[in-house]
Amino acid sequence: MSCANVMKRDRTAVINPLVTCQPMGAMYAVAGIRRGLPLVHGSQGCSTFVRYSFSRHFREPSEIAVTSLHEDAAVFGGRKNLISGIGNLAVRFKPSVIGAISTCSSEIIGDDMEGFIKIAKEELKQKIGEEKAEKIKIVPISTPSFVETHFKGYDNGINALVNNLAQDPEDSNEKVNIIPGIVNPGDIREIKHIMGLMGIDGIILTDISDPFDSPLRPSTTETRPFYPKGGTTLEEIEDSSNSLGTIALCGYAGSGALSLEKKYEVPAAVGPIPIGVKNTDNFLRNLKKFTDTEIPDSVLDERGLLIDSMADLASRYLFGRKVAIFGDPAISAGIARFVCELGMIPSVVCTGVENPEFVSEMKKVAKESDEPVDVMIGSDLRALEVKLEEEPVEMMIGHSDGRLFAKHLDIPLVRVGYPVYDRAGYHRVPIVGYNGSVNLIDRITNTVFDKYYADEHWKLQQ
Amino acid sequence: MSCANVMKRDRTAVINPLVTCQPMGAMYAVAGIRRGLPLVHGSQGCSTFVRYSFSRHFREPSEIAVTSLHEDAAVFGGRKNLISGIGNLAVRFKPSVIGAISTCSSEIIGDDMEGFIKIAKEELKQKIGEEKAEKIKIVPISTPSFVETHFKGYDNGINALVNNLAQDPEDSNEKVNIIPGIVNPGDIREIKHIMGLMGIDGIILTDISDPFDSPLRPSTTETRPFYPKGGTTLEEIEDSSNSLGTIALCGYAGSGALSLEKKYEVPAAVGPIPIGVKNTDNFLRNLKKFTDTEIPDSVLDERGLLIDSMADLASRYLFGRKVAIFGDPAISAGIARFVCELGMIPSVVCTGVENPEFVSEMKKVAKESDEPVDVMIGSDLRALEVKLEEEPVEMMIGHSDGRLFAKHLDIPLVRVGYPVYDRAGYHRVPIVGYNGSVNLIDRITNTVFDKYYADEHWKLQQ
Amino acid sequence: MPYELFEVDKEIPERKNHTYVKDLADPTGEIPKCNTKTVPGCMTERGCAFAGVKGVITGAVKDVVHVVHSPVGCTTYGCGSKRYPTSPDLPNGDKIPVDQFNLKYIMGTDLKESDVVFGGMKKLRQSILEAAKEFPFVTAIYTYATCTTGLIGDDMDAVAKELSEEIGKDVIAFNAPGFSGPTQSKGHHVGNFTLFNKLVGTKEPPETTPYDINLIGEYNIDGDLWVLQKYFEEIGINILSTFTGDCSHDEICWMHRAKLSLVRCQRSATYIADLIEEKYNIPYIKVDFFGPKYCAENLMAVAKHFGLEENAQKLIDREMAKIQPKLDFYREKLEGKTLWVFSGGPKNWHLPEPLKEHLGMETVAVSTMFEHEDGYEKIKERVGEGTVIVDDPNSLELEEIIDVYKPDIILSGIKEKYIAHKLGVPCVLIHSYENGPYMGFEGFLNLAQDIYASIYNPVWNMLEFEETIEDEEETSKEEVKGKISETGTNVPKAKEEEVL
Amino acid sequence: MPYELFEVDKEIPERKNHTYVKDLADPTGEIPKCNTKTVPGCMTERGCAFAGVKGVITGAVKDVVHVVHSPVGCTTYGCGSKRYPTSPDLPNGDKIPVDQFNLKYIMGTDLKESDVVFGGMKKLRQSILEAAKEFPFVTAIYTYATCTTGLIGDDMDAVAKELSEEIGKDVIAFNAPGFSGPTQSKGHHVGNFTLFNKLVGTKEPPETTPYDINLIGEYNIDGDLWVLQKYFEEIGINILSTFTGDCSHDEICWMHRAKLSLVRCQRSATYIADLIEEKYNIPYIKVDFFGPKYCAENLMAVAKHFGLEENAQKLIDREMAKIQPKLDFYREKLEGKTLWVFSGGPKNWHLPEPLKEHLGMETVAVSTMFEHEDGYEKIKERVGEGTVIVDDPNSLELEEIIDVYKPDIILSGIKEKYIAHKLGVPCVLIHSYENGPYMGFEGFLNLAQDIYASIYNPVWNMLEFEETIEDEEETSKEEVKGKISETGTNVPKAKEEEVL
Repeated sequence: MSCANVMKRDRTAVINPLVTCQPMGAMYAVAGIRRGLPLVHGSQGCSTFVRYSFSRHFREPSEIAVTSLHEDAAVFGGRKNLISGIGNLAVRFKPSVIGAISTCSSEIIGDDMEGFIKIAKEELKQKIGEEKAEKIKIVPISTPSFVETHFKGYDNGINALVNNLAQDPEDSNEKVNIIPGIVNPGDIREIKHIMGLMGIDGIILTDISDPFDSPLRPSTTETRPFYPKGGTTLEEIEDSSNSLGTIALCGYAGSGALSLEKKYEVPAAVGPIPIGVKNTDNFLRNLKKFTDTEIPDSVLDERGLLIDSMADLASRYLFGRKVAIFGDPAISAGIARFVCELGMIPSVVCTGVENPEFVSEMKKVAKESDEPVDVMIGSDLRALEVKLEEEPVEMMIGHSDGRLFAKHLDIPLVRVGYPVYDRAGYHRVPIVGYNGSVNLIDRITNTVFDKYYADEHWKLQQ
Repeated sequence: MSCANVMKRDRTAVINPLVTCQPMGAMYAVAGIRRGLPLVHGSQGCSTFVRYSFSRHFREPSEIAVTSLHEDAAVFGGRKNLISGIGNLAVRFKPSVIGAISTCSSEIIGDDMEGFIKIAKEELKQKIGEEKAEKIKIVPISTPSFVETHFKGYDNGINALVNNLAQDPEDSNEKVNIIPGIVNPGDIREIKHIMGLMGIDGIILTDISDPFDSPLRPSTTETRPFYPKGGTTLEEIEDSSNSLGTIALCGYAGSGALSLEKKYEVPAAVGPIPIGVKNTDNFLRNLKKFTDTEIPDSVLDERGLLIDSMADLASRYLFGRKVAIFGDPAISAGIARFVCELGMIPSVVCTGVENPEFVSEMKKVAKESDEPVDVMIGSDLRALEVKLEEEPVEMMIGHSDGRLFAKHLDIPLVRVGYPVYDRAGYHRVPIVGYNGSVNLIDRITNTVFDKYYADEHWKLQQ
Repeated sequence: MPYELFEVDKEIPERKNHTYVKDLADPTGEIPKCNTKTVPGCMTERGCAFAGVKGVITGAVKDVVHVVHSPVGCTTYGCGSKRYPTSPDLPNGDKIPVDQFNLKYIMGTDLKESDVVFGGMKKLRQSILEAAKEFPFVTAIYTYATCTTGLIGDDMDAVAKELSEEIGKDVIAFNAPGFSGPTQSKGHHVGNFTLFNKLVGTKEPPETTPYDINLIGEYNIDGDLWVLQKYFEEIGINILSTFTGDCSHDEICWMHRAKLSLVRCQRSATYIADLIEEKYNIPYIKVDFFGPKYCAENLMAVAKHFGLEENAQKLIDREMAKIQPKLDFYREKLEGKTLWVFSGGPKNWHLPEPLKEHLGMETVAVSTMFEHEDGYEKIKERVGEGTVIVDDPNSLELEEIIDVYKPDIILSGIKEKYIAHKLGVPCVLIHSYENGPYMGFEGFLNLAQDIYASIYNPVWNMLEFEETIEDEEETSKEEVKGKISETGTNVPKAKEEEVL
Repeated sequence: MPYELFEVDKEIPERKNHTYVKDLADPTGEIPKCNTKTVPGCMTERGCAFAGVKGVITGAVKDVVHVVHSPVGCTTYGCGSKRYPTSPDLPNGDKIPVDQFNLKYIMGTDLKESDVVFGGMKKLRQSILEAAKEFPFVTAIYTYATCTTGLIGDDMDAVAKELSEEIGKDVIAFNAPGFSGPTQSKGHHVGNFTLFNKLVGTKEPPETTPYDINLIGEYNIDGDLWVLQKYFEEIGINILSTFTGDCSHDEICWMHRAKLSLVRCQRSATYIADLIEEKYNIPYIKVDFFGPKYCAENLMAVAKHFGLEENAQKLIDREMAKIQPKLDFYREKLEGKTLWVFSGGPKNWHLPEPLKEHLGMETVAVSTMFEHEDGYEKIKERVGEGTVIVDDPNSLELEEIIDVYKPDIILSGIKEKYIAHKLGVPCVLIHSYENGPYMGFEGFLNLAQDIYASIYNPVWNMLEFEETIEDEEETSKEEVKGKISETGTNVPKAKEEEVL
């Protein structure tokens, strides 16, 4: 048993941030809706940078609209931009949901988004008739860029969707809501796979798995406008108030779950993300609690395959190796716990956020570690680099933005999470659930093989 | 369109073989039976080397019995050893099937395996009663080590099982038999996944997927004797004569399929292994032909994800790169065709066998290649090394036995097939089907990234 | 009727003026409306002014650290994602101690709510001081306004001026908040003027030659600059300063000492050439090195200026001979294929002619994110009859252009690439390239190779599952027969027959 | 009742004599029956004689090429899968041009049906010639009989002799076909005698010293030899020849020039020490370097032979001091843990005492694949009362031993490792090690570390899904409270509180 040394960045400036600003998270949330469109109320960079970032990570199109604020809006407000933006988008794209997402500009200008949206709705009714207009939901999402990070933006996005769209409860739908957090398509599919084996229907709030990983099949591709396959339907979000419970996989993404609990008595469970054995066990217990479903052998056999891999690989190749983990707080904490389960030491866990859920998760993890854990909060990649120059580790686990740091430090980088743009297919391979944890142990072990056994290759002969 | 230059090894001696002898293939075949036990009629090395080889590849136990032939048997024959071996094994292990596998020794000594087995069966009846004895099937498998290779041994094994165990046909079972060949657990699972999406039940002849990748769950593990989970049941093999058709995935493993066709009019389709788009399309057409089942959207969407990956990755990172492929003839030919589909050039394809199916498959592949393909048959790793020293390629694709050659040549090695013992989890990740092909393109592309973009990392920023 | 309204634009008829179909009979003035604000709610491909200055102009400078005065997002997005490689060499012979320093680090003031309320000047000051401390080897510090700081009105110039003195290094503020101007082009403009006003003429080069040039508007995308540099060196021309590919801060300071300026990207950097000509009487010529023909012509034009035609001719002849066989191969493969160029600006007029001239490809559509009138004039000149010219196309128009003009390939950016793929059309990245460099003689081969690999990617013939095919086995056996070499290269005939 | 029949063996009662439970009251002669043939149909863990000679004895020689006279299988399986690393250095100062040559290549005659019928001599001859041509830098060529060639009766010695002269290098035939003898031990025997008869005394070393030893039966598994070599060098003892770890062919030829032989693995290599003593009057001592105590005692014994006790004592004191803190740590973790050693042979008696002495571990079961009577006597001496000693246990017995003796860990081979895991018991590879070397002072720490890591692998506490657990959140919050450091090392208290 060991302790967590919590340390904050000791600089004013951020150098190579591990986070971005709120709007990105809200765009991510809205992108998971079937025919859902994010409309960023801000400058063009606010949509373009994010589209660019999504596209290079997923290698997929990412359709995000913007109200194109300019100097005139800075002076006179963005009312005209938002109202005409909504109108144009609604009429030309016929979406199910428009998520109107604020930015630093629109928040500073002080635009009354809710008021503007009402007007836009009225105008829309005039233009296309009440019935059609009613079908297009417009949800305001407040995501001031200068408050917290994109994780909060995601949380705000999901919360706004649930608060604006969930209907008054009717009969139970016997489903469980899942709020995935900013995870990958493969992760969401793995969660659905587990629920499928348990015979539980889920409502994913929201489901980017198909929209951000969709087949190339021109014969079935929806065009004019292009919409990717899949995503959570509006009806599902409306129905989320009738579910047996809500599980938010990531500690930072619980607001929607808590809203459903408070407003509609849908019980909530928030985090930890099911990475590794104990966290996935915990996830299953939550599913069981909400649905009163026994854990089937098929799931326990998948668990047994993970256990088998850990028995075969961990003590021999991984035990005692020091790891630095960085990036997403939920994923980092989950991986930190998993590496403890592997007998490794999460010497440094570094994230750009300061939220208390993360700190408390990391304290729990530290207790399970054999050696002290340095928990860097509100931190950045440069701080991590300086730290690792002084106290090297044998492996870094995090996203692609750490690649040049890992290269400089000559520490191998196991890529996980978002963004990973310098490798192929990572968005498709889950790291959650028992199967995802097997993938993770393989990725970690193979990195050790590649880096540390190259010269003593005979040690791998058996 | 290009041509295949077929070239044989120009040495008498073999240097670092790409194959092993027949018995290993038969052991592999028998290991895929639920409570099936291989009994090698030979020296202890004949079982021990193979157990060692299986264990280091799968990181799993591998239970193979041996009759322990020694000098006395060389002089007086192995009759006593085989009969008592069968007896001990049957009584102590209560197997469903014993596959009695010959070796060079027992073949040279001239043991009458079929005759001995009859006697052993009689003795067994005496010992445990007729009813119990009848439940234990004993199948003689002739696998002289000095004829062909382990691929033939696998083919002989499956053929012997089918010929000895399949019952006279009754009503159709509406199933499709699959003979996987020497592929990995992940590959068989992917085949079952595809058939599951199509709603087709399969009989896998035989199914090593669970036996060689089984959960660590002491509470459910069968002990005294230990048997791994899963495997094809005896009843399924008996029922294989009632199936709608048999697909042998690998060109070298068609004898069992042809026997079922000849004896019981179960139509057969042999190869090519479903790696890449066209070969998997072909596999689906075979399934469709046998079952009259439409290909569902779920499968076509998985196809679309493969197509999407190919569109996104191939022309930019892979096009025109030269590859050397070695190892299993079916897998090598399948991968060769796939790399052509990726716009790469399978400059050299090298295998230890000389079977005509492989040569004819490679001629077809060569036609689809932009440049000439050197097809090395009856060859070995040393010949490949010499070839690649003269005409380098950018990537090698094959199993772990090539690792030191790849290292010497400074050519990155993409590991596939059997054996892979210097990386973790490779037995679990499929390379067949559309999903397996996605894994393969990821593995290939990430190897290119790692090797060829390290110094120009900015090219991967988007 | 040179202007057309896309079907998808019937609800936003103002888009009609942005869409012009080239008609040889038209007067020159007829071009798409451009450099105006995007219709709100469009999926525009445009970025913001901050992206224009940091992403395009200053991000290529190798020895400065950038402090973005913003909430965390702009800093994150501002991190070196353009493909601007740099060498570590500085004009004074030193080396930067960090590999690709310009791509690796970014700093930001990480503004929070209280800063928005009380102002961010203190944080900016502190952050710049930290920048100087963290990276003591940098030559200068550049700092950037963003939407937030533009709106709260921080006086960045004052801070920059004060700290320049305190630190003893240039601290330069760039005032191009994201909302300024209709496109990133505004950022180019601000970048040019700021660098000129603050730097040019403030330092002297270690040495000069009679053959010194400024290479302006060349950012070394994927190594483009290094291709040109090699040519100029061979011809005998010395690049005194680049603006700004692989350049050092000091090079910009002594641009006034060149004998001639060349302007490569004429959209983003003619401004500074004009300013230098005006103030220092240094003439400039506009150059184009895309495609062998333009490359040869323009090298010759520059050489002529210095009386070095003979050297240039030698180089051109050699390089042309070197690339010709491959060029012939690609031409054979690509003749008659149609394309759509959707670039930031100038590549719309750089590319159609060489692709026609050398590869026989037909440009059926061109479009830009941020071109101005002068650029569209050039574009119009260089495309053929019937080519559609679209200013700032949005996603729906993109789909319609594909449907109507059916290009065999699209040259565009990453935001467009994957939707093109989904519609079954290959796409080559033209802002940052696939496998560049694309400039110069060998660069054009790279472009041709990428276009060839994309169009001939076998995947396009396998897009859909075919329920039935002709008996593959039979067909192939027949066809193969003639193709198989009768004897393998290394195998005696007897042996081979044994196997077949 | 020192002999016990396992429950799983009731159908093969002949196994009773192979299973002995140590009883201090027993006479010494009471040991398990051993070195006899395995009951057919058992899942024995034993290998064959070919594995014994090539896999154990000759595969470690660094500068010879091996030609296996067999169908393809034995050649494939014979390829360097033992962990016998080698350095490239040869006694004459040359270097082998291939990294780990002994692990990389294997050759075989690839016998086919017609060879079985007509004999394989021609192929053998041709293959050896090809070996000489393919690897011209090797010092010698070793060739091996296998079941097939043993049965068809090829006269390999004749071929070897003929080709030795033709090639001008030693060609040595090893006649240990797989079926010969009950275990791989037969192969060790053949290897010893063949190498002695054919090589020892045939060459002279470049130089000799008064401190020359043969280190016999040390194969450099995972670098074991290199650990010992360092010790001997420091003490002032010169290893003239090793048999056969990281050794060159020539070293074996001049083993007769040593002043003393040490026998490390006394199962596989005492034969040659005896032969050398007999013929050349070179005494030998049996040595044991597993565990600090044995290592110290045996280093001292060897040093004493040469009058170098002082050097040895210095080394021992230093090394013991170096490892003590870690040893204490592991002892604290491992005291009282029980183990089962299932080795090829000697590790059954090498390991129990040091594991008891230094780590406080209890050996509850030992077993070997191929030990002989002399070995079992030593084993019996060194294990405690009640320890079960099993000769050649098979898979079912393995399960029963786990059930009955409940070891906390098993030290065995890869064939046993994964079944142990399936039954929930950790297992450390002891033939080839996990993370060796295991010999000597620091090697014992490696072994302790691997045992520790295996027993304390957190996975063993998570084997089964728990339907309910105590409220994890609550518990942990409580527990954590006291553990969290009140102030992070790098952060002022105020800052941290802000976050909590």
